[in-house]
Amino acid sequence: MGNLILFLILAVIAIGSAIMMLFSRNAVHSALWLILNFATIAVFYIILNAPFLAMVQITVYAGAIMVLFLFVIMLLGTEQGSGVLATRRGQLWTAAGLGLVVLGSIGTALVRIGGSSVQAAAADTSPRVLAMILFENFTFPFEVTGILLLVAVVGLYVMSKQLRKG
Amino acid sequence: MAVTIEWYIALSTILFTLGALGVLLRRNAIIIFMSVELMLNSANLLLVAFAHHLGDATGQVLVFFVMTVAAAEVAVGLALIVAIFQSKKSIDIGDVNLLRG
Amino acid sequence: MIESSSILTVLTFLPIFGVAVILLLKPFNSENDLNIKVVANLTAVATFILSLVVLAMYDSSFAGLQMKHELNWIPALGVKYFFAVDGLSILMVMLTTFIMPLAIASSWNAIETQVKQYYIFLLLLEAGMMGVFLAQDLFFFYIFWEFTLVPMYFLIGIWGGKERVYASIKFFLYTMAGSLLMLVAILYMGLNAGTFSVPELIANYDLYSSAQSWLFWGFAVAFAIKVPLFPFHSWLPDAHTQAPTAGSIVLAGVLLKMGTYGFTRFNLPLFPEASAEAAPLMATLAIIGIIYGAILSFAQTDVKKLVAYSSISHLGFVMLGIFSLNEIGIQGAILQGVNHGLSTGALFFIVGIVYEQRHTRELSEFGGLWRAMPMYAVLSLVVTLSSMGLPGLNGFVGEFSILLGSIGGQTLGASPWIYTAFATTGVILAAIYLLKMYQGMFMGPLDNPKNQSLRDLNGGELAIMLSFLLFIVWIGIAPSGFFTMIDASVADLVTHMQPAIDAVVAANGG
Amino acid sequence: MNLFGLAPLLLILPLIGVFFNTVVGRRLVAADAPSGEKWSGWFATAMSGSAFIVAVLIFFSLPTVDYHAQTVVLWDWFNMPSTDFHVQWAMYFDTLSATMLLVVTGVGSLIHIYAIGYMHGDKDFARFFTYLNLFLFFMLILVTGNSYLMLFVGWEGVGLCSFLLIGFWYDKPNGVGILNGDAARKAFVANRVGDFAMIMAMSLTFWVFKTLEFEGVIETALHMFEEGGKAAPISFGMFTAEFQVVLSAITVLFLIGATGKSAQIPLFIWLPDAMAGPTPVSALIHAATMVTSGIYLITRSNVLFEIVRETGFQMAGIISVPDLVAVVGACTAVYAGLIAFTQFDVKKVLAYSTVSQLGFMIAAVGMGAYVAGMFHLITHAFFKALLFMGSGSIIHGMEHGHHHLHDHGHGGHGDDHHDDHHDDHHEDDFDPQDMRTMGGLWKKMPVTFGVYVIGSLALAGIFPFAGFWSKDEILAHAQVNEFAIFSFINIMLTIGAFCTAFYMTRQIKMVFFGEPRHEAAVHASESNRLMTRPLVFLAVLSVFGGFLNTPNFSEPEGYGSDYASEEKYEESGDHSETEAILAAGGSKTTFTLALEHWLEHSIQSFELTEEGVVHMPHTPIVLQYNVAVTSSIIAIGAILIAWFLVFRGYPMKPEDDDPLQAAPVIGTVWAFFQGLPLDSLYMNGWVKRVFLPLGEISNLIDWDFWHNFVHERLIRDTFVTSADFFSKVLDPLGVDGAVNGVGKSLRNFANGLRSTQTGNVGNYALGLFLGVAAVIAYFVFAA
Repeated sequence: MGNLILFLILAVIAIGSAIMMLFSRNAVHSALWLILNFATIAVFYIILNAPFLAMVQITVYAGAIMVLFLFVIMLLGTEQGSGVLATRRGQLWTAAGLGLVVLGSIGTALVRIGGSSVQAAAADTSPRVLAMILFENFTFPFEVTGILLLVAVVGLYVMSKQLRKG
Repeated sequence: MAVTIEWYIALSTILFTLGALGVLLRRNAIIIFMSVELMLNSANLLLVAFAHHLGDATGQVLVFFVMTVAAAEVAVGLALIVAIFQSKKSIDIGDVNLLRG
Repeated sequence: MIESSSILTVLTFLPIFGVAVILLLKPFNSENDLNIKVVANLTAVATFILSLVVLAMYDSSFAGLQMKHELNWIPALGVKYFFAVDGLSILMVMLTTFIMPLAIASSWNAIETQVKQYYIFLLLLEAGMMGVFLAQDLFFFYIFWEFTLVPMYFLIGIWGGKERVYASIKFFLYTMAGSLLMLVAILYMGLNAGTFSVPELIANYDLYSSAQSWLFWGFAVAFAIKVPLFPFHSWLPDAHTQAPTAGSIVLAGVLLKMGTYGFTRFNLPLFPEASAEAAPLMATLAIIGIIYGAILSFAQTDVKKLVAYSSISHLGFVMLGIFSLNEIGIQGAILQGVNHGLSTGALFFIVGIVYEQRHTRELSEFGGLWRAMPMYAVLSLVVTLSSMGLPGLNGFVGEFSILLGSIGGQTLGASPWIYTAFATTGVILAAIYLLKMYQGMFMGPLDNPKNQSLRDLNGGELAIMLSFLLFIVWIGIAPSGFFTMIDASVADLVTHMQPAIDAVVAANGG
Repeated sequence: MNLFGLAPLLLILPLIGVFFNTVVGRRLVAADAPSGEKWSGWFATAMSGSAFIVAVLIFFSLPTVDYHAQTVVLWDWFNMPSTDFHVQWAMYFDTLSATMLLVVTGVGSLIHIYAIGYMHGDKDFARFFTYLNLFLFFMLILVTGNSYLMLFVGWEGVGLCSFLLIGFWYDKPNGVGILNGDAARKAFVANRVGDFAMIMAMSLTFWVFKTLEFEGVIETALHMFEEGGKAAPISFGMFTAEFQVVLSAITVLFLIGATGKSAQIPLFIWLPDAMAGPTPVSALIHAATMVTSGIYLITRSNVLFEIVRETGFQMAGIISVPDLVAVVGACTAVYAGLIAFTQFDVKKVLAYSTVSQLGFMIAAVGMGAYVAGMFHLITHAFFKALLFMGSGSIIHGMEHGHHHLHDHGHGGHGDDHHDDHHDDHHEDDFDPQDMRTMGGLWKKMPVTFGVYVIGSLALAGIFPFAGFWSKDEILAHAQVNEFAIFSFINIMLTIGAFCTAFYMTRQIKMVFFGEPRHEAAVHASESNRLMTRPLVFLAVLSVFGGFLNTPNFSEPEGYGSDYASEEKYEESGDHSETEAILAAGGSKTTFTLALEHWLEHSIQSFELTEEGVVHMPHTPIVLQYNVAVTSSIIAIGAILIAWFLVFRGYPMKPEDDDPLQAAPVIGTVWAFFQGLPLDSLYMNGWVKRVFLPLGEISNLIDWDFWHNFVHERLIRDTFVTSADFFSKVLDPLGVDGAVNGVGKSLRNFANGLRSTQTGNVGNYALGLFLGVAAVIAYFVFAA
């Protein structure tokens, strides 16, 4: 029962921070709310027996990526922007309707299934095991991902040259 | 009452929908990007939850790939935004409509 | 001898590799596209060096095909991927790889627009020509044969003179029309015999011999247009006068030789009887070409057109040599093909040099250039003399062998010397029109003020000229090495044809 | 002493000279004319002189190998292993080629020295010597080649040099340069006509004898003749003919070749124009060496000609080839001799004289008197070179005098000095070569005068000058033979000899005697020593050259025959005795018939008997006193008539007619010869009336009819017209209507679609999300 309470509290924080990110006019605020959301998800990871991922979540997402966002926001000086309501009406209502359709569909599905699923035995998720899986079963995707990063780097380099020229 | 996988599916769905709404409703390109990150995170959460549910660490490994792609995407995306800002002096996506037919 | 070797494949496709490199290149300095030129030149030179390797591997005592690279390509039709070389083609291959670097180098300053495409087309052309000379499967050959049209079409059509579009379309349609007849003949033979491979077709002579006189003409028209044999020469003056200098060099130097090569490679061995029967007619056309081309050449006032018409005359000699159907004549014809490539190629280059500076080719605009450009004048004199057939230079070697062969012509009737006599008048006529050109350009007073500021050859032009001259003199004074290369194969060809020739001679009461 | 290993030097040395002057000499002259000219000229001369020394060494090496012909192989030229066609670059030395070598290099070297003086001040000085050395190179190939093909290399090569040298002053102003170029071209093309015959002859020779080497051809020819006789069948390919017919064809083709190179009827037209070249060239190429190569060719092929004579085959049933050769030579001798005394240009007189003398030589070889022909060739080389160089000296002196009138400081010969001054009123048309402007020069130019007279006497055939002996030998040969054709030739040549003495007297009288008829002649002065020394040297040779082959003044003891009756020799049947005597005579130190004995190692004489071919030694010549006396009387008579009767009235003014022109009958003949169109037949007649229109007609046929009409009008326009019909009539009504309908509706539809593309990212994302929602809803509710 304690677990459920913890889950609910965290879920409320996660959903709340997401909503705040969505509705903040100030982009910096949005970013900060998102960091909170990521941190909450990191806690979920710990609960879900994934401590290593939790650490990565904090360092990479909450740390590196979000800092990058903030940095760009500051650089461009575009903190103040239009809010959600600046969107065209048709767009707003269609989006909201579609959101409800998705939520409704998944909710219906969950209700239909009922809470009958059985929890499997906990797996060993130490970094060593993760590394074994990563490098034994996913060697090629790993390499491809490396190339992807390389391409991103080269692309950024070219773009930055263009930016300097332009 | 134990926290079963269904709860996590529900939470993940809500976060995903919120992220999607952010993409659809905001006009600030940076916030749209943040919303995309939120959607990716909801997917990650679900992956980890299923890994826990099935007792198989492979799901956690997939999260690594998602994170990598996300990082690359953010890097390129933000660079694009900077580039757009330089030419348009705005990051409002309403101002970028070169594809208009 | 190496039985199976992929060196010929590499040789053929090396220029394509150069094309790929050029495609990937982004000009570092877009003003003169230096890197593109460098890559194109290096590719051509590398091809030449590789062809020297082929030459070193070539066994001149062996008469048959060597360095074969033979693979099944379309087994259902009996089409093969089949490269090989022998005495009939080795000199043509060497000529191609030798002329191309010179042609490419000669464009260094001449081409200013669309440089990248220009060099790509030249290199594609080289690959196509190599394929023509090396392919030993009719189907495979035909693909290369047609392929060469495309780059040449663009070379004339984009970088040519005022009437370039007209000339390029005419060139394309004219040669294409002839080729289609050949295609029909090729398909007939291939489908009847179940193979397109030339050696296998020769072995299965019976399967198509009943139609050989038709087949002979199917091939002959295609090749005669390419040569060009009178009266199929009408495309040549247009194409030559409109083509850029490098295009003219390649056109005269190599492309025309594809026609004469075709006769020796396909017509003679595949249809020996039809060839022996057609010899008097072909020789007559050749002689008309010799005299007619020479007279026309004399009537021209445009230097480039003059040289273009002289090609008709010179190629007439080659055709006469081939249809003398004996060893001396055919060897002379093959070597004369090379000689014409060198001499006329060099003449077009010479015309190109003054054209670049004066933008005119009218003979009356020149005169007394010797005073202004002495080095150019002297080297041009040697080239002109070579074209004229001065003994000691290459032109004479081929011409004399051909005339010698023609007087012993096997199926030229009871008085073969009549052919020789008429052909020999071409020697006199050559002196008349070439000296007219030389006198008009270089002698007389230097009184046109525009000519007084002309510059003499620069280093690059001198190097190209000297490369031409090296072989012009070499073949002139020591051709025996060149003859040795082709001797065995030609002797083999004549031996192969001898029964057919004897039959035709007997039928005509010889 | 066997020095044949040195032979390649003969070719290498002149080539070194060529390269030196093209690369270095040119720059030296451009940098500093006086010293550069010395370097350039003397270097070339040194090369020529060294070649002469090599020639002398080879000359003296021949006795050490018992006069056997020596071949020095350089490398393979043509070689087709599967055929018999194999020709080498090889040099062939026998007494004949050694003789030619000496003449070419010896006279050549003297002319080199002379040219240093003559060409002084010319801006193309080095180019001139390049050409001279190049000429020497090719001429040496010509005389040393071991096969017809190699001879042909030299043959064409000297033609090329002749072209280059005639056109040497190609850029003289006032159209002179263009005329020079035309003359050069004419020479080359006329030679090419001869070369046409040479190529045909060589092709036939190869197929008949399967070789082109002199030795092989001669051996095979004798062998075939011995085996099969005159009707031996020759066949190759589908061709068959009798031996005598083929051989006649070959020899007549050689004759045509020789008429081109040696300027005989009908191809002599180029030689007078060739005088456009600098005078040393006229002396070297157009008098002494190149033009004699036709005689060399026939002498070299003497066995073929003699076999034809033996077969007695008459071409078209009229005349045999050797007789034709003799007739052509004799006719040319008279014809050119007659033209020579209508000329006013000092060099043109000599040019026609050369043609005439070449006619003598050709007539000699045609009669089978090869040695006599060669003898005349050698002496002619001496005195005609002398005369040409003398005329050069006269022209030089006249130009000098002419300059003296205008600028007193400047001397020396330039290529166009007199043209520099053509703004000077009355001097516009001054021609330093016109004899009518000369007169009284003997006082001004004593050395030139002296040597010129010696040369003229030698040419006229006055005892004891060189020409007397050589011409006499030819005339003797013509006289002592009894065939009708020989009588004809005898008469013709005698007339020719008369003409020779006549026109030379006229020239000397006009040039050297009387009063000067022009200011330039008054101020003329003697040329420098570089020019006169070689003249003196040649004068000495012209005086004593005749002793090369002085005949015996009486019959050698024990020799029961004279030249007139070869038949007796044959009939006597006892050859051993005479052969022994001859052999003794050949090796004995005697100055009589030195050339005859020398050349008999190369020129074979033979007879077909029942035992086969018998080689026969040459019969020695005993001086034919009647011939000698007759010809002397004719020559002296001609001189006297010219001097005292016809040209008594000289000096004349430039505008005057020649006395002969005014004479009643002779005047007509004069007018005929002077106005004869043959001279300008080539440029004005053949080219303008035949070749140019032919070219234009062909152009009309090819371009206007074949190219423009058939290809453009018929084929292309038909295509274009039908295409127009399709595109303008058929297509809009039928096919196009349907196609356009489809096109229009498509366009409207597309316009509708277009509005959906807003360019707004949000809208696109919405579409995306719509799809996601639809998929999810589908799986949850429908699946």
